[in-house]
Amino acid sequence: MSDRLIYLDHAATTAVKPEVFEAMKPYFTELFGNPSSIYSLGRTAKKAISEAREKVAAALNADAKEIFFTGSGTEADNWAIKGVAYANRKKGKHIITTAIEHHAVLHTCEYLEKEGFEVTYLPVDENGLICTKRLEKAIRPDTILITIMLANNEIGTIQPIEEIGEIARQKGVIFHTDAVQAIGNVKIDVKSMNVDLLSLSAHKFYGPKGVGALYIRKGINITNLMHGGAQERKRRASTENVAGIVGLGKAIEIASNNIEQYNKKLLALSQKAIEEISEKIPYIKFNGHQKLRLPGTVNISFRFIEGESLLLMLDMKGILASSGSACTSGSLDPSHVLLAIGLPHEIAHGSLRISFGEESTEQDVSFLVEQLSLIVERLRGMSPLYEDFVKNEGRNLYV
Amino acid sequence: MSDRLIYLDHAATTAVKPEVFEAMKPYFTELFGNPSSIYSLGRTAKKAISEAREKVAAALNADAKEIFFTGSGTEADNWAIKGVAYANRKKGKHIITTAIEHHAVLHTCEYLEKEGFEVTYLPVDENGLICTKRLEKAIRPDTILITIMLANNEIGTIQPIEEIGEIARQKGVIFHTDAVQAIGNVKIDVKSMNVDLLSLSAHKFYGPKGVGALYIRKGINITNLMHGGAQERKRRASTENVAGIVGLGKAIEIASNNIEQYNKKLLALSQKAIEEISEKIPYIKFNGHQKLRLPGTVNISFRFIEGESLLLMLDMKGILASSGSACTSGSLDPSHVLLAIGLPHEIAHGSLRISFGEESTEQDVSFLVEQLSLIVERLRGMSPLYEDFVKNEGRNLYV
Amino acid sequence: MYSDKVMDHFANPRNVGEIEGADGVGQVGNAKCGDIMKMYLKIEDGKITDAKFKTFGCGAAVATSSMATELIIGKTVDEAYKITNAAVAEALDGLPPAKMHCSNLAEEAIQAALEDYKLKNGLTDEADVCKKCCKRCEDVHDLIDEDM
Amino acid sequence: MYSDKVMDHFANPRNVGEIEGADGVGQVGNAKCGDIMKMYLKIEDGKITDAKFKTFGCGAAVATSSMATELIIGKTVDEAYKITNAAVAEALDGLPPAKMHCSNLAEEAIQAALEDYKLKNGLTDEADVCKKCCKRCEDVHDLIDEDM
Ligand SMILES: Cc1ncc(COP(=O)(O)O)c(C=O)c1O
Ligand SMILES: Cc1ncc(COP(=O)(O)O)c(C=O)c1O
Repeated sequence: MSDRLIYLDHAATTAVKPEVFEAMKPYFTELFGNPSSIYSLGRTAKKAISEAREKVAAALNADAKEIFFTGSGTEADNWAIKGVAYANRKKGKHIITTAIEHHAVLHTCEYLEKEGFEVTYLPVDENGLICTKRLEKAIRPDTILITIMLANNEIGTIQPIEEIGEIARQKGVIFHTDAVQAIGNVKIDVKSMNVDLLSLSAHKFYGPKGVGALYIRKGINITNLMHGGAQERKRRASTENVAGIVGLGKAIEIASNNIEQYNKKLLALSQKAIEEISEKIPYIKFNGHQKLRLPGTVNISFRFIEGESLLLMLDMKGILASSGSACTSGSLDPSHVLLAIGLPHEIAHGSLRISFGEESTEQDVSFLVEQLSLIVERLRGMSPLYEDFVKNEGRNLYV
Repeated sequence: MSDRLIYLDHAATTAVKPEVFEAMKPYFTELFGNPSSIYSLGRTAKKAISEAREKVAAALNADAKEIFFTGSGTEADNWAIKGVAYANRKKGKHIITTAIEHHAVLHTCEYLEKEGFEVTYLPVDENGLICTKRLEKAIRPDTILITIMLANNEIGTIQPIEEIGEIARQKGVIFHTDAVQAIGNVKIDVKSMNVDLLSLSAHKFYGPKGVGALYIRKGINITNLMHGGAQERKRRASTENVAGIVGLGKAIEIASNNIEQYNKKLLALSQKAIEEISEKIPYIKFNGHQKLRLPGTVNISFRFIEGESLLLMLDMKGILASSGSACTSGSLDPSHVLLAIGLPHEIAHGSLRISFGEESTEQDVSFLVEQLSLIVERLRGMSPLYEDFVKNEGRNLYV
Repeated sequence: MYSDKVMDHFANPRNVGEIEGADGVGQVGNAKCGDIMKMYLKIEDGKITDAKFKTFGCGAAVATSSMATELIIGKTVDEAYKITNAAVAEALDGLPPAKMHCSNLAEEAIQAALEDYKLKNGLTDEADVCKKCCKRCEDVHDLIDEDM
Repeated sequence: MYSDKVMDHFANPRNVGEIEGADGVGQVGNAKCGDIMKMYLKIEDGKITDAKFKTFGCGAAVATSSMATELIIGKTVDEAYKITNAAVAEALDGLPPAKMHCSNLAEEAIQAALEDYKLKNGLTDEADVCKKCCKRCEDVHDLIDEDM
């Protein structure tokens, strides 16, 4: 057993970096002023927010006036989608998204369907990519919004965002992208990507939980989600989470300065993991696009076993990862993403997502592969499905 | 000049207490797990949230299953009002509120008016109290929600919540109260107060900014505001702000344990301030109810001078307070609350809110009064209104 | 989320395996739902002398399987029939609300194996064989996420 | 939010007060809007030899009043007429966007005092007297909260 935790779930959340925490610290007990207050203590807080806004803008190649802080990535997604839908409903009621969006997008779209909007859920291919031709065809005269995620949180597949943005721009449709998983991992440029709105969440790139941001391109017509005080240029009411916003700013700054190196590091670890797992463990399938993929995310289906059991056994060895099994998704079905790329239920249940980060090492990969092969073997030994498979060897049970 | 800052703006926000910060600290860099993760690190975070929830429930005399964490007091207000409105719109489209609510409530109601709801804004008397008879009369067969704040943030007036709750209950109308200013200052019991929904925000009682909670009585019909993941029993999506929630829990626990003593302390300071200011400064008016009032909030109008100037001069002496002047409210008009209690614009512009807290002392009061009388005198010396007044002595310019 | 006892039975499941020439074999659940439990019984003179299982499923599914085998070994067929899902869950010091269906699975697996035994021994008609197993997926719905 | 220069003129305003027997007096703004500026001018041979003000208003209103008096003392009436709000704001190293209207007020107060001087000296008709002052309240609207 390892003497430390091997955290391989960076796509779920990340630890706040010490430098980020240091930057946040003064804003809890000392520089605690309300940014709306006109006295010194308030102005200090306001200035801290402005600086964080500049940092986010720099990371996205946006203008600071186009950045609005929110209470989470989910809030940014809800705001973007509902805000554009309600502001533009006189123009049309049609929204286009994909089948593999995060629930923050999917459930928001489903809610809007109940409110009278129509939503097209684009399918994806076995690698998780949408077809841009299909997107073009799906656009109707009454289409008011296209919302397609930049990188998928389960399988890591990266969509052709620039092309999508180009299509949207040509057709005069507003384009939102959920970049919650992408920020910090891949370079973002809202201008070259033709993006109108973009969501992000600090806790995915070593910032704190409970703070996100929405980029809203100047001129985009969007109603408010949060009504109240005049904060965020009257676009998002609530006394600002100053410490959180400062943390977000610091975290995105560090991430941007370091992104190429970080990307390379993660890719090397993923490659090593993929190679060694392929070598050691039979009856598996790697999910997600081979190349157009987040560098640190590896999603694997292990036939004959169930994901939660796998996670628990890894946890007992100090390895923390995540799964698309129903048991861990808080829903009845296994991951909608894995189903959307065409996996049968029973295979989707046996999926594992490992996502590398900052402190991951090659040793971690070796230890993971070693433990994983033992655990998979053990669970298969207990599996009635594996028993059947061995008895009927050669017959594929799942097709 | 004082050698330290005298913070008299606790109604705007409070510093995170050291004990609260200590409680939060581990959840940034060490215990950073995502509460939805099934491994140890995730379960630790989930447990921390459960414990915080228990603390909030205990403070309100509610059940833990009735507490839902949000990203702010504003979000709690938006959720309560929009959530009840949308969930019950088939029953009716009428909402009752007051003219002196916080903007988080008022602007939400105004938004709903645009969406086809009808809103009655109950007036208040010169002390800021609504008339319960008038409330009863305002209730229509299609009234679906009454939302009336517990304590006002500017003048501190406390409404007869139990009676309002009783009326609402009898008429079968859902009752929400914005208790953002009340929590930590006065004792709350959602059961004896007949409250169905209650909003709170941590940063008003020495917790962190950017985290709040909504109490939703079991059985209340309310739609979600934030769609997405399965967090908060599928009622409020977003990766939880674990550190913030832990801070909220710790802060409300401390506040509840200490509430009577704290209340008494604040009241003594307010009384002293009121007496000494009355004695030393002429042409003033205290706003808000004399007795039914938050213990630590004192709101004063100084004739002939403008609030922002007053605040800036206090700030130069190290005294931090707040004003209802248009210049500081981010809007064109002076405080809607001061106008609602009948103050003419010119008097409302010259208002000052001081709000005492934890670290306030009698010395602070003495220093405040001393500086205040000098500053008011100085500003009046520069005021053309005062010049006119003196020249026309005896004629009241404002009635 | 799991009790220590659940984790113990998950980490060190008792009676995993197959029984060659078992007197009763029952399999419930389906791969689509994410859990399958297969129960092998050795029955002598109306008494369960051995039980083994194989399970594809979550931690609770494995633990309840393990506990179920422990509970029935040494019991008569009639006693074993009376073992409820609640009894299995209780023996494990409880299960999270969202996982209660897994104890259902254990009860069903025992009964399926017992039915198989009866059928093989002419003690029942095929018609009687338990057919509950397919509804389980939906049963879960209401319970999920009640433990926050 | 305010520049050091604004804060200096606010904390130590120049030329506060009244001028007994002033040659021109102008008052603009109104109490309802939250600011009033009253300007007293001493004018000799078409040249402003002294200026004093009284202001009811925010920090920017006080600072612009103070700066305005400094700018016009020593100027001729014609030169003083040409002093724009932008010039006052610039002399203060800028004002927050939401406060630009306060420099309007200064320009208007100067002009009102100059009109009064002209009127008293038969250099103009009453009809010409500046009547801008009442619209100010609404002018502010678009600018507020642009500085975040
Ligand atoms: C792609 C994606 N979108 C949205 C979210 C929601 O972000 P948050 O949990 O911060 O609200 C997440 C992560 O949880 C995500 O991975
Ligand atoms: C009465 C009242 N309601 C709501 C709010 C909004 O709370 P928050 O700023 O935390 O969103 C506040 C304070 O800002 C308040 O005083």
